[in-house]
Amino acid sequence: MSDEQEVKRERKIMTPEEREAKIKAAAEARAAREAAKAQAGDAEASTEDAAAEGTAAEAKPERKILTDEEKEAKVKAAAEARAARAKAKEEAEAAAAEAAPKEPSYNQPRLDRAIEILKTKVAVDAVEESYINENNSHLPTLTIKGEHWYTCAELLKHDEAFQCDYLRNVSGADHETHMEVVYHMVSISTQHEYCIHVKTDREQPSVASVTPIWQTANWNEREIYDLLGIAFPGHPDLRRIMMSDDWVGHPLRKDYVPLDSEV
Amino acid sequence: MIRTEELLLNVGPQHPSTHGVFRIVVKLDGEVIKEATPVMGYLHRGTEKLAENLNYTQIIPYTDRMDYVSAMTNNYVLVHAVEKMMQLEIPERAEFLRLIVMELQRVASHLVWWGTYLLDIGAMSPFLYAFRDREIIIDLFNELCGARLTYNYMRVGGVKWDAPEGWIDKVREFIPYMRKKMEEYDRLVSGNEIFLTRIKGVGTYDAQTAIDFGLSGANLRCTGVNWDIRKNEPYSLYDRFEFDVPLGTNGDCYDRYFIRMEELRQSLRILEQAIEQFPKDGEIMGKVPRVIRPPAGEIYARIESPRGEIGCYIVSKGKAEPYRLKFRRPSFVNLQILPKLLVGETMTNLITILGGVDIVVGEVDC
Amino acid sequence: MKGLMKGLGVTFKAMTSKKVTYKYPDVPLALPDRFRGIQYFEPDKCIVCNQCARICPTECITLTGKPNPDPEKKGKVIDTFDINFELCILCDLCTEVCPTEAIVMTNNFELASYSRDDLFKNKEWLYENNENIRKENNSAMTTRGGIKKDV
Amino acid sequence: MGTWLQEPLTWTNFAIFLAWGVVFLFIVLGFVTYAIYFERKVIGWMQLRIGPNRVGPLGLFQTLADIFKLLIKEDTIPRKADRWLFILAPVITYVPSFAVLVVIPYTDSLYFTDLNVGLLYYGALSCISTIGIILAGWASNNKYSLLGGMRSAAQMISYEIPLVISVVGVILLNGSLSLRTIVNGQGDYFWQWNFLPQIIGFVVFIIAAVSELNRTPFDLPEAESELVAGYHVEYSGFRFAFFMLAEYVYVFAIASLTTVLFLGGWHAPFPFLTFIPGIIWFILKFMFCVFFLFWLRATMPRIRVDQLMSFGWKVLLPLSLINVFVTAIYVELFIK
Repeated sequence: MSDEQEVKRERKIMTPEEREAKIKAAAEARAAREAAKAQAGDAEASTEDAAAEGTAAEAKPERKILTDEEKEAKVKAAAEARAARAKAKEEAEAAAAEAAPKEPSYNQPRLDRAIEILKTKVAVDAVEESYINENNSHLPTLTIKGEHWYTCAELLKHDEAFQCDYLRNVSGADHETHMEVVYHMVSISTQHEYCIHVKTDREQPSVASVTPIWQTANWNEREIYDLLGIAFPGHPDLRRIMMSDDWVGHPLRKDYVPLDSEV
Repeated sequence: MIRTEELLLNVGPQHPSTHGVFRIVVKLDGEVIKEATPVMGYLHRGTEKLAENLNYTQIIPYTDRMDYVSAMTNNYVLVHAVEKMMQLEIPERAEFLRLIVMELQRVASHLVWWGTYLLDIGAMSPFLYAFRDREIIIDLFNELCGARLTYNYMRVGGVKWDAPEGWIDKVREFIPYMRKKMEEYDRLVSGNEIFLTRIKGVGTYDAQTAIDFGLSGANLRCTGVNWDIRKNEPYSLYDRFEFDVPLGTNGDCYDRYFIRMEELRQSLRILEQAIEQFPKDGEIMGKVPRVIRPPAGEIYARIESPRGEIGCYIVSKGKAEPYRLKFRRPSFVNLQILPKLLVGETMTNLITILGGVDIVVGEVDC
Repeated sequence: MKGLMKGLGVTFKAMTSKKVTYKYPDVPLALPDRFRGIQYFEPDKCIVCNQCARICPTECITLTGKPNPDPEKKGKVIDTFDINFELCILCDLCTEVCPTEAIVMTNNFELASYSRDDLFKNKEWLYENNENIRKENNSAMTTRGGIKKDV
Repeated sequence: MGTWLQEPLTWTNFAIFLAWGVVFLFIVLGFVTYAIYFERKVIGWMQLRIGPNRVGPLGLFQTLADIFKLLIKEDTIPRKADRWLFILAPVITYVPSFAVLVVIPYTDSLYFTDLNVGLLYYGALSCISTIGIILAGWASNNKYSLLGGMRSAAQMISYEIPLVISVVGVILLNGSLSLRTIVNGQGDYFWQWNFLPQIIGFVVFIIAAVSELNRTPFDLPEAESELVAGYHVEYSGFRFAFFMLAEYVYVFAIASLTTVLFLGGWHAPFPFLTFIPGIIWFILKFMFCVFFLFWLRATMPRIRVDQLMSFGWKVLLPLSLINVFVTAIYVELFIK
């Protein structure tokens, strides 16, 4: 119950102390940035009215021909500014961290329990890693080993503790080192959400199909197969869905080379 | 010897009732469908691939073209995901404007659905009646952001344009007008016996099936599952307004029809309240860094579009471009149930059911 | 039967009600000021900052600059500026980023032609497209850092 | 005119017949042209549009332009089609539609022939058009056409029967199949016309007639949102025009027949209005019937095939039989 309330208050974010700390940190950062800017401005004061920072600075080099010294000075100034900015940012972050030691998320117990259940009921090494995705409404996110995925999926749907009967979304991603299939599921009755990652290697990507468990996965898996080339053993009808059947390659892979150079 | 043969019929890709380039290969025995296989991809533009090379502002116009009947909600789901990722605060006035345009969009989208559904069923006039009233909304949008269909209105952190003078009043006037027109619609169609016999008991499924297939929107609620993201996981300002979520009981085309008609009314109700609470002044753009670079990580944001749950899954590596962007398109997911529904139905019901699922092919193929 | 009669009543009444048809080609459409039509481009204002070309989601703008012919003045002036209207989606992003309002939207939208080549518009053509120019160009984006609109 | 028919056939008479035929053909073509125009106008108004208005003043030449377009279009015959049947189908559809018009009396004196089995002749001939439609559906070698053709066959057979039986009541009351006699049997006041005493027959007749015409809400054979265009998917140019022509000539025929059978033909609704010529009354009633068809088309959704069938067999046929039964009892008890 308390979980749900907290979910609803998602929009409201910080406690007053936190906010104060943040504002202070931001102010400091701003001051530091200003100083850096002023320095940079000095360096090029002779040539520019320094009307606009940012945009203009990036775009302006084309506008005039600089002498070598000027150029050098400018580069140096820019570098300094960047350094100052980075430092300010670091400081701000440090200040924020100091002011408010990070509290564990309200979904942490749920995540722990989920890991516990999966470990006892499936396998000790079923869960590779886990974390709470705080930006995403504190979504419990688990990475599950490929070989245990199907049993875990069954458990996620049918187990009393999960009851995730509604599979929201299946997406695939090519992380260049490995491939990944991401499942977002929710339980209609308890409104508990989970995000499951399943990693697979890039050479022979394959993840057990969950179409027998959730029908939703059917076309989504076909789409992932089509666009990323991940095979789903156990899928009833694994064909291309978006591209034509004779298409070569899987467009969403990072190493895909488009046939038509125009595109 | 009398021998019967199955007839293989391609419905589409160019067919008046597939609402775009969408194909269903049906095996017919007489007029009864034995097997149906949807074939899609004719409108696949690779939005997700294109997005990997564009920065977030540039992707917004592309989202307009996914579900071109309700571009505002698509705009919103993308900016909402990015905002959530960057933990941005959005000025209240901007959020109100977004909510108003989204609800207007829902009305417009349902009107298109209503008109085209009746066109599928064979009545021509409702289509033109619906477009007359949708035109008013389109004109409102045109006045607000300068486009009639592909608005490109929302930005990460706010909206592009503030409401022009008198715009809010025009929306206010529109609400009672639309209510009156709804009565006219009901007189013209909702009581028509031919229409009712055609949709009653057609394309029925139960709640369990609907959840299993991941249906959303009116397609899920027609089975009685109370699931509306505006209520269950309030985003934007929906928790501030009173509105009901209409539910069905039988899960047939009849329920879907009346749920959508009721949703229209509820949208008007939300609009009414939103107009009343609309802040007199304020910023329409929050404090946003010049280049939008969400922190490394991933996010799945979802909202209730007129067709159901539209979601946006972003993997960011801290760059200005998304590393991977995937849209959960409600039309695509909802359509999965079609082959199951069509078995044993006649050709005529194919059109009724397909229309009742309410797809937009631009979104199916993305 | 009652429902059918009611429906007949509605259509019968509609016979005399106001018609919604636009007399379009005969009477030009009245469009709101913000309408996004074909861009108007003013070469004198352009500072060749290349932002429009970079923000364009469809990469339909190509431009080149040349050094300012007036040796007194710094910077570059525009040499060529082309918009390919086969690609342009009139999304308004180019006018949004332009720091000097050199490129702005107009209310003109008629682009149909018999040849695709005609859709490739150059600087001169865009400069001549100077009717119905959008008045209100300061959108929310003006509040973002760096870009000043009151030039 | 009837007197000519009794005379021996000489060349002069033949020329006169031919001239009348040609004149009448042009009248009917003129009707079709402007019926299409008015249909588009009326439906346009009902749909908040203004309808055709570009060709000629008020768009009056729109249909002429359309006909001209159809005439100059390429005549395509699909390679895999059954060539001869494909060519024959529009002819078979059109000829009966024109032939049924001979038995319809417009006024007491203006008619072509007064067959004593006029009504039967009408029913028999109008069935032949169905064969044309089925042939068109089959010969096109197109699956949509085939479905349209089959639907048409089923629909025509199921609705021809109630259509004919529903007028049996009228025949019983008048004791004649001759349309002229039927009109003359209806009284001078409008409540003496057949549509009130025969109200069940009238309603069944109207529904069955709309169905016979293949018009909304019974336009299943060409259901454009399901079968694209049904039986005439593959037809273009003038062959297509023939199907359209047949449809509108049947509109002419059915509207006339309704007027004659149920609305008192050329009779004025009250005796004191008889100073207005009968032909005017006929045209007014006729136009009302035509307008009603357009009005239906602007309002109704399409009915489904199985519902259409069960409606025809389970509702209309029993109703028309009951009507015959009741009328027979009435005639037996009160009139004889």
